[in-house]
Amino acid sequence: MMPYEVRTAVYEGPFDLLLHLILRQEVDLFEVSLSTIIDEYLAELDRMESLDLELATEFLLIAATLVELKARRLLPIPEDLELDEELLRFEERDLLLARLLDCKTFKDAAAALSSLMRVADRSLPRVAGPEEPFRSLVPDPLERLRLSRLRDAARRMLAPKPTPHVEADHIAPIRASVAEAIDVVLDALPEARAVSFRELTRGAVERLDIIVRFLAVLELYKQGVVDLDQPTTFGELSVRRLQSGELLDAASIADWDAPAATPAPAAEPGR
Amino acid sequence: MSDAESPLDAVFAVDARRAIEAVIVAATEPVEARFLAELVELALEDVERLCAELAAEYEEEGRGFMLARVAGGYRLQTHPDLAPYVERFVLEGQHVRLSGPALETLAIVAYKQPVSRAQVSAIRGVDVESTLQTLVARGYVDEIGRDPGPGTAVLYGTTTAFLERLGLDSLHDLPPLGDFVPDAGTVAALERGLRLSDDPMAGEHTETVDG
Amino acid sequence: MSDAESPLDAVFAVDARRAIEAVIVAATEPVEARFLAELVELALEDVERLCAELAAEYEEEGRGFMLARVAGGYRLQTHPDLAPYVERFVLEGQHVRLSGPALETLAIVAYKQPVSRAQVSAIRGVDVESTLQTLVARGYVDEIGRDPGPGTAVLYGTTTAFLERLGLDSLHDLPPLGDFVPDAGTVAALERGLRLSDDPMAGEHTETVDG
Repeated sequence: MMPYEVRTAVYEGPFDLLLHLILRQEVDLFEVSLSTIIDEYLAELDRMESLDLELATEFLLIAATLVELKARRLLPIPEDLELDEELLRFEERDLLLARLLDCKTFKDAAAALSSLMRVADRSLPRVAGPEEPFRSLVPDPLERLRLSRLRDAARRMLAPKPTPHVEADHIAPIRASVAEAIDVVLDALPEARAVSFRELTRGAVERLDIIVRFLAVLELYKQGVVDLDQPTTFGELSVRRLQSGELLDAASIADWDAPAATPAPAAEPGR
Repeated sequence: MSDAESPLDAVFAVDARRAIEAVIVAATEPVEARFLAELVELALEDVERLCAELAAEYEEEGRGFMLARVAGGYRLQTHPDLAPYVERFVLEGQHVRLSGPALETLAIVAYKQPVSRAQVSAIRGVDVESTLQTLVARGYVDEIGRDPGPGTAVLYGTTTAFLERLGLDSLHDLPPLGDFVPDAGTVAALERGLRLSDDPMAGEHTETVDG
Repeated sequence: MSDAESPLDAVFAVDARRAIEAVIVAATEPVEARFLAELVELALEDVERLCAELAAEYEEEGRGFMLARVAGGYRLQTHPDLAPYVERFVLEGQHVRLSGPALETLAIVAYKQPVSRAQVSAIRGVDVESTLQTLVARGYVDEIGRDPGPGTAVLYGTTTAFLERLGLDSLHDLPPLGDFVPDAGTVAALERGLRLSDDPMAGEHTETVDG
């Protein structure tokens, strides 16, 4: 399998190495456009004659990790976190860390196995077997083969295979809707006064709600309903209402909540 | 000139001897002197001399093997003195079970014949060329025809020897696979789903099986 | 008594050495020392000593082959120096390179066996079903049991063919997994990457992970 390569302004090379470099902070995640990478990848998928499931799942895993990392860095760190919440953050962080460490450990172990194989490849074992007349003495394996073993092998081979699918357990299901968040944000925004994003998310319990509310604010900004101001990186983000918001582009909002358009690979797995 | 060449020749000869030994250990059939000469880039008579030297060495050192000249080639074989040991080893020491891959490939050929190598590979998920060749060499499987479609792939089936050794009168006596076995169409769809990216003809073969 | 036995012992040893050589030439897979001992009627340690002597002799004499200890047995194989000469004898498909994901899955099975598919998937972060099937089809991995717990998941492990492919005598010869566990520096870098380091507790956590 060819590793999937990406091209961005700050990085060009195998995709999994990108994750590695970001973790080693040799490439700044802020400088990497995830949407560009994903768009290119989807285009690449369209060009591929058949869906390479391994490639697709590898990509999804790394892309999800990148999104998670970027989201973490973009989120302001609240000062008044509850202790439980803070512990939860550490727990999540440790889980992700453990996953990355496992990944790296076995990647390196795999490389070691591969080099052992390369060394072993330099020697060929003798497989000629005995010469005549001994050759004819070698017992015929078929004579001891039970028919049930042959049948079981055929059953195993010819039974319908379960439909291959991409595991997406590591990607959190979307439980919040941007459309709803837009309503919440608009309700919370007074006509004239600027409000901080922190204030807008005061009622939000889960991080996902905060993210979705952030997306809602971005959408409102895109549609010219609000103006944004952030004097410093990670500084307070203030949101100011410019207009009523009654003329919202519904289709643009619906895009957020629609199930992600799945690329149609050429090879539909058999059913 | 010849003085300067001698040590070099000696170095070449050592390397050539070792290469000849390696090739003869790796080979499954007698290796022709001509082939060895080409490989080590020496004249035929030099190779024959080296082989004679090796054979003499093995004999002098009392090795348990010998370098024999058979069927127009050289091969490593057991020393006749040791026939009782070799015989016992062959009868008792070798595993007589078919390897997993060999059994699976044989099972597919038995139940799906006539079947092409590409189709068997698709079902097994790996290229079965060498496994098929082993089964052919053992006389369990043979070419039984050609796919009439484009590409005219070789089609394989089991042999009479296969039936005899399993104690079967005909293929109808193979134990039935049971209800769950998918019909030809499903199998074909499955094979297509299993990506035969290295075999552009795979699609066509599959369709031939349908018909 | 012992004086009378010595020459006889020597004769036996010479014969045993030759018998071992013959058997190893006739074998198609590594021959267990235990079986050799039975065949030549010597103690296991004597056979192991004789094999070690043979291996040393071949090396000293600069033979093109070597006696290697692989997958719990002895086998004759070509000397790695001569790879360029024997390469053309490699059977097609024998040295197929494994893909990155397949290698990683194989590494997890090798180090964590017996291990279920779900456990391997959890480590890889993606479902490994098709990769595992490829490794099973290649004969490197096999079902080696069932989880006794609820669900009785199939447990996978590596095979003799895996050891042979890597040229290892046993799983103990795998480089220790500890060699690959990222060092404290990498762990710290990863943690910085996760950017919680401005938390006052981050330092303590680093230690927890190290410990």
